[in-house]
Amino acid sequence: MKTQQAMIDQAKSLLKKLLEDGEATAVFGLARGMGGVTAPRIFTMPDELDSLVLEPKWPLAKPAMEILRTAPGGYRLAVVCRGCDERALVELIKRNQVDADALVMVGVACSGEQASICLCDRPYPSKLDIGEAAHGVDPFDDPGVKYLLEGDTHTRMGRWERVLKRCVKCYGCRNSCPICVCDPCKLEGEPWVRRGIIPTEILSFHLIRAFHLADTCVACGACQEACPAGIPLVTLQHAMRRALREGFEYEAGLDVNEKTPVLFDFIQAPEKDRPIPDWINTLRD
Amino acid sequence: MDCRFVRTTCPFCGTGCGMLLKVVDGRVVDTLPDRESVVGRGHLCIKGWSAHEFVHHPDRLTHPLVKKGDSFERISWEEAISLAAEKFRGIAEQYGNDAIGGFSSAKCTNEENYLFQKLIRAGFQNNNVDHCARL
Amino acid sequence: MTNSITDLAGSKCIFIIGSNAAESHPIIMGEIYKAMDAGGVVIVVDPRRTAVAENAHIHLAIEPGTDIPLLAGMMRHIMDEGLYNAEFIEERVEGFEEFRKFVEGWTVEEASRQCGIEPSMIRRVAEIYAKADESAVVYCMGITQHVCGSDNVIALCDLTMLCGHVGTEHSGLYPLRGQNNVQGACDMGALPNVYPAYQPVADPDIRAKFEEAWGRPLSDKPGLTVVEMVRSAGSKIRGLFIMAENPALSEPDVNHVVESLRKFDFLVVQDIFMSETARFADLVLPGSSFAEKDGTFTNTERRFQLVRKAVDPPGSAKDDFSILCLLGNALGLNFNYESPADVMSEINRLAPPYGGITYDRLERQGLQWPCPNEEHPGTRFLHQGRFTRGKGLFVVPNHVAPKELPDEDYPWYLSTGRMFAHYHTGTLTRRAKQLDREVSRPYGEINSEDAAKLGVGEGGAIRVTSRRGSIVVDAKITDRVRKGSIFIPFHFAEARANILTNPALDPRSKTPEYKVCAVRVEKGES
Amino acid sequence: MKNITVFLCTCFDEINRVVDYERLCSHLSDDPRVAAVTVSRGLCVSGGAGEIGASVKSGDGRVLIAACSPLARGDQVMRDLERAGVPAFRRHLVDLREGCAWIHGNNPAAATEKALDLLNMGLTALEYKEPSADVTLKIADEVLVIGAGPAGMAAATALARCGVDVRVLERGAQPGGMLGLVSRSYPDNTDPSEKIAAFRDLAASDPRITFHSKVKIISARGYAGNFTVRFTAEGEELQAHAGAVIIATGGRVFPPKGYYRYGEVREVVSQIELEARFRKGPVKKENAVFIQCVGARCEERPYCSTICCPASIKNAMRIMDENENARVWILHRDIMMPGTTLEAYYKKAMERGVRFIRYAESDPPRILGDEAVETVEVRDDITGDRRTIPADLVVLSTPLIAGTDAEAIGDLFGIQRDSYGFFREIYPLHPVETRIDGVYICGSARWPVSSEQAMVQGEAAAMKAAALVGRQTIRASEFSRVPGAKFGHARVNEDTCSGCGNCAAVCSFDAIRLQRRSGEGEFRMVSRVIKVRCKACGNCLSVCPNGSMQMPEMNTKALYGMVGKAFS
Amino acid sequence: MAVEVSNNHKQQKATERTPRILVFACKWCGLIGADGAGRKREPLPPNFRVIPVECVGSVEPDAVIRAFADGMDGVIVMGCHLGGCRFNDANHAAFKRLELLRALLEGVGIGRDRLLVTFGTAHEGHQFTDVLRNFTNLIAKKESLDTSWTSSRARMI
Repeated sequence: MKTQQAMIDQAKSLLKKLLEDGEATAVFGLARGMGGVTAPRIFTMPDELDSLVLEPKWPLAKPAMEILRTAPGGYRLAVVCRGCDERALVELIKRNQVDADALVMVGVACSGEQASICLCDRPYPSKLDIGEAAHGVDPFDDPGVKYLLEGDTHTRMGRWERVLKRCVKCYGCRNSCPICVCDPCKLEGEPWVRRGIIPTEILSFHLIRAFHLADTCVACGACQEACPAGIPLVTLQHAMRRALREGFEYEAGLDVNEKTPVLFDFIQAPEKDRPIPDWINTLRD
Repeated sequence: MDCRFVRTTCPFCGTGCGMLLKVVDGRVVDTLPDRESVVGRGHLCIKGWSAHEFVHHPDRLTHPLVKKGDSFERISWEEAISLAAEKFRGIAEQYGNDAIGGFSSAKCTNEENYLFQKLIRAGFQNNNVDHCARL
Repeated sequence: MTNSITDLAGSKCIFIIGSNAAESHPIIMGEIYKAMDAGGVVIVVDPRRTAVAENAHIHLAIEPGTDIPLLAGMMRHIMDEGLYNAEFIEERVEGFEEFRKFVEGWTVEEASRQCGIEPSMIRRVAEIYAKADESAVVYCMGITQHVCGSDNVIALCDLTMLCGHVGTEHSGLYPLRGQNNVQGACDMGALPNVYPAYQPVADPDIRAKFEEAWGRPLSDKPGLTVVEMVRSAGSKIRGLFIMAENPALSEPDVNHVVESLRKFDFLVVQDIFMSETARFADLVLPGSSFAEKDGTFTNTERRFQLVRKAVDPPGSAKDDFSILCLLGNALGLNFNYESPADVMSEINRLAPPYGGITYDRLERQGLQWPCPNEEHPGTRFLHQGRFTRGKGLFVVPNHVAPKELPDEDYPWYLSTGRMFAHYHTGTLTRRAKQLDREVSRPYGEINSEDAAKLGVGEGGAIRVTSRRGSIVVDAKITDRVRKGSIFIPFHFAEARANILTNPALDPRSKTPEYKVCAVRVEKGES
Repeated sequence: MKNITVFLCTCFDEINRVVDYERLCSHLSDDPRVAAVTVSRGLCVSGGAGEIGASVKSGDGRVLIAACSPLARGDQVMRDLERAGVPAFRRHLVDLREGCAWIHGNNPAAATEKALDLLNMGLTALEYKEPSADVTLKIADEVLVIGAGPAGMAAATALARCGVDVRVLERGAQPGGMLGLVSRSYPDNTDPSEKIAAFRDLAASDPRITFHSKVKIISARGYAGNFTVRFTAEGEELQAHAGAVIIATGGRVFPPKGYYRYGEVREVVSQIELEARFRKGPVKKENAVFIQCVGARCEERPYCSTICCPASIKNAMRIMDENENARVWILHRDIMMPGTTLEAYYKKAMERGVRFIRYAESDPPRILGDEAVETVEVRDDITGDRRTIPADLVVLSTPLIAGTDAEAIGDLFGIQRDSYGFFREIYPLHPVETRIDGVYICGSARWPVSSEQAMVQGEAAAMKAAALVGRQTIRASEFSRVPGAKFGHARVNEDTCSGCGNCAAVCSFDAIRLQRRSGEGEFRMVSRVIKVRCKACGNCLSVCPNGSMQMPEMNTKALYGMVGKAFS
Repeated sequence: MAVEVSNNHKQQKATERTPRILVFACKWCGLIGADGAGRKREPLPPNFRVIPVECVGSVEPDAVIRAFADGMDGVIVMGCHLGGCRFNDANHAAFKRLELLRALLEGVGIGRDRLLVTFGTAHEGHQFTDVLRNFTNLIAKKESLDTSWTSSRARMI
């Protein structure tokens, strides 16, 4: 594995080149500031890049989108992207929230250990510029995920209730999710979710939020990391991502032109291999 | 476009979560949790996420105001400061030093609280300084 | 707080009394959840079934204002079963014998009669707290905002010392301070009886040190508190300078407060918005918000943390530091500080516990006082090995029933407090779009059966009247409030909960009794 | 506020036998939304709808009808109310008979409970219903016909004959399409070029028809009654403004590359090449072998184009005409000669001595010979024996497939294509209509058909287009996929729309466009609904993440209100 | 009074009321089934309510979630056969969406079979009663959903 420092130097040189020959107006990445504390930063001059770092994990997709949204015309932002950042930005490009040619993605691979923390099955971007791709982790091997997604429905419901009941309604999950761009958002009021009570209505708040990301969630874990109550929100998404993979052979964020099955290629005639459940035999399967 | 992130501490409850204020062209436009803060560790509550919204609110006071009848009029800083000093000194002379009091604030910084109690204690030789810790 | 926030995650038993942490301190609630995941037992004592109670293992819904009877009952059981930490008491605490007599004066059954919790549950909770190897006590305004508020805290200290749950990493007492720098304001001496670092005003050599440092003679007589100053407007106090406070909304019996504010000869208010209090001012000075100033806040775990200036204040407003410097110089004091860091260096000199707190050391993670010198790493938890006064002291708490209990004219309990979406008087949070969208109208939580009796539907108007005034709020029908009691948050200026509250004060701390007063609730005209 | 009047129909004491109407009336009278409650024995009979309408028309009065199922007399009462002037959003039907009384006869208490809930749901829906703004459109009076094959020509002539202006856009230089490739058409054996010539003269003479050749379409925008198509004809850029568009772009013969050594051995030709030879002159052959279903009725193209068998038989007899002792075989998997005339034609061919051999798909004939074809070896599927036939000409019959530019035309006009590339009709019972109103499809562009069938479909499409273009104006709500007026059309709340495009993607009628927001540097988009095309199926509002997309007649408040009140 | 909040899921037996079922029926197919059942006066348990919708496409997944939040035990969505929908392919879009929602319901423990998405044209009206009875029995066997999660009507937290 390349050492951390080697990766940082490689990133610095690559990004400096982008700035110098005008490929990008600014670079958005992580910087080590005063007192050795890292925070996201926008680098406009090549020498500012000396403070660039790649660790720890800091989801940059959403702030990058918001910067691009308020940027003047012709502004091109180079973003240091981990696998999940790139996939999130791909989904945002698909949803016309980010202008594809105002964005230059510089891919950075995650370490194997980071992959096991995030339970990420693809800890590297498709366009990998820095570092080598570590092999991913299947989220369904994790005991925590198994605990919440297996077993008979009744005990599983009890477990989810006990976990989701801890919600303090800080909206951190929605605020940090790169895909959530709506203002106002359905979670904020009637008739979707009852306002002003803690803990939130689990069945409406959490399920509506989870379902809105059904076919767009890239499992970057930003929601789970932003949740003060430590609720395993990504596990909810794993259930649906598995359904998408098995039912519709689709995974979010891999390719800008790949269409999500929920919105495209509807058919009139019954599909060859999957008979359409008519009224009765639906109950048998 | 000038855009930067400033690390600061949340102005609301006593937990003191670390947060980042996103400043674009001289305006605070967004709040993000500071993942490196030892308190909060990348988490914020509902109020924390909206900490930036009141900063540029149109209702913000922008000029010193003096009461004329039952409405306010703008005055300059020099007039305001001298008016305050002269009025307080007048009261102190007329009714004695103990007639002046001050409410400091749990919203202000330690340095401001220190100066405030020093102002009352050194300025008027009394200890009538308190803040709303009692509620 | 005796310990740090993250220590909570390791506690084996967390005894939460009078604190709705899930709504007032959500991030600290996160640590409590971690403790639960690690096998800790969480016990909640709160008349209301708050979100904390909903997630806790055991919820004791006691009668309002009966905390000391419950604690006395627990301590009696702990003594009877010999679960107290005799060795800790022997070595580190005084006054045990006299305290034992007080505890023997109580029985579990008597305690149960007064606080409404079955004796078996009192015994069970006492055992869990005592037997756990490291137990923490978390409390907030639910304990302190009573006429016997300070006695409640004393009872908690006695319980903690009795079981020796203090001075170790995951035990201790956790008062959750409500505001971002209320700890700092107290530390910096913004109190009538103490200089910075709680150095008493009455102590002559302390006073001499400050007189020498500030170059002005200082009074040795403790000053008046907020409530006393407001009450003596126009008599003892003629001139008042209010910085970033809104007593017109946050003080109890607010109608009287409003009249008093008119009686000052000269009132100066320094704030960032034209608050309800500022309207009565003779001079309003535009201050600056947290985003427009440099300085430090001290959070509830005694940690100094930096606040950095992000933008300039609007219009010609100045940051509060500069205003105070101008005023100081105008009064002939020498307030020529270049920056808040200067002030901090003066604080380092005059307040020993904060001696080592300098800006560059705060950069990374802040520092927890006491931190006497620049090499000191800060203190994570207090009272390790010995108490500040040497040996601890058992003090007998005397229980005083709430001043105003429900009667025929005012049959309901009223409790005021915080809710998750707004902060204190609402001057800041009600101007935030997201928070106003969450809750924008004043409301009162009443039990579903009471609502049915009143014939009020969800969101219907109800008129709440006390001896001091009357307001109309929306009814929020919920089973988490007990029958015959109503909870009203105090964030809404248009229906000030503090019009109703009883200005009875705790004799020592002068904290008003916000948590209990008697009101009448009728169906209001919408 | 109190503006709903409720009419409870007892259906001649059929419903209130089970449901306790007194309880319903008392419950309704103290409901804050209800102004008046009347019970009637038969709303559908006594012309009650008329007076109901009169009593409610003023102000924002709304009517809740509690009677029988819409399929019974419910809809009839609703239509009477419509005629009496009560618009759709101020009336609502609750089914108490089939939906409650008749299926819970054995449990009256529960039936009454359910009736109360159903009424409550109806009141909630009625309370929140809003009208979707109907719009009246002017219809341009010209019809655009794309493609001048048999279908296109038939459509153009039919339209011209009933006085409608037609503009025909033909990709090639001449009209005729695939018909032009054929030497003679079956079964009448006439020369199709006369038909083409006739059309050319008509186009030249009749002022209503304007014909453009060598056309390449650049763009197409607009909706029913208001299409704007920009195209180049003979290199010159033009713009047409049409009320309806008929797509008759036809199909294409499947080139038999890779089948039966075509292109590798001489004298193995496709049907089209044979037709070309006939046009040039007589074809003298001794032994001609026709092989049917080449590349047809297989995995990729599991369909029969119905024109290859008749064409092969026609050409077979033509070869025998030009050389009496010529022998002709037709190797087939099945002979498809539908209809009486073709059946007779088939018999005539047999009488003339055309030999038919059936081969199995799994064991197709093999072409032998290195330079040119010499013999064809085939296993007769019926007798089972293997035979070698001398052959100096092999003709391969291949199916019709979608036209080369079908995809482009489809995207231009927003019409869908099935998995074989042919344009898809909206609904089996509306064969020539597409999901876009005002755009019609006919001929082989829709499905492989013979030229005669293509003409029939051309005229059908022409009549549909004429019906639309014949009107001066039309209301958007008349473009309905259901009997009676449309349920409504979607409405976007533009300031909360985040421009994510979910609705535009999912809309089955291509009725939603994404437009860039105005304002400098603004990258985001906002969605716009084309009222004409929207059919109120509701897919868009189900995928809209923050509820900006609403169906006024069943908006969020109404739907969620009904869900909330279901078991109150 | 003290309440022991046991943290494993409260074992609440299915209360005596039969499970509450909400039926979203599309006017052009689903409703015809319901109407057919009515015409034949088939006795049916009264524990279901029918909401007629223009097309299955307008059944918002969030409305189904809201239904469960408001205390429903089961939801049936009845649309037209794929290929037979008057609104082109709107029913297939709904089918895919609700299939994904079933995956979420399965994940969170409510169970995939509490949401039944069926397709049947008008002439299959006689099956409406069978579907309803089978579905009710299936749901009745399961534990009641009346947990502390559900909102105002079931139990206010």
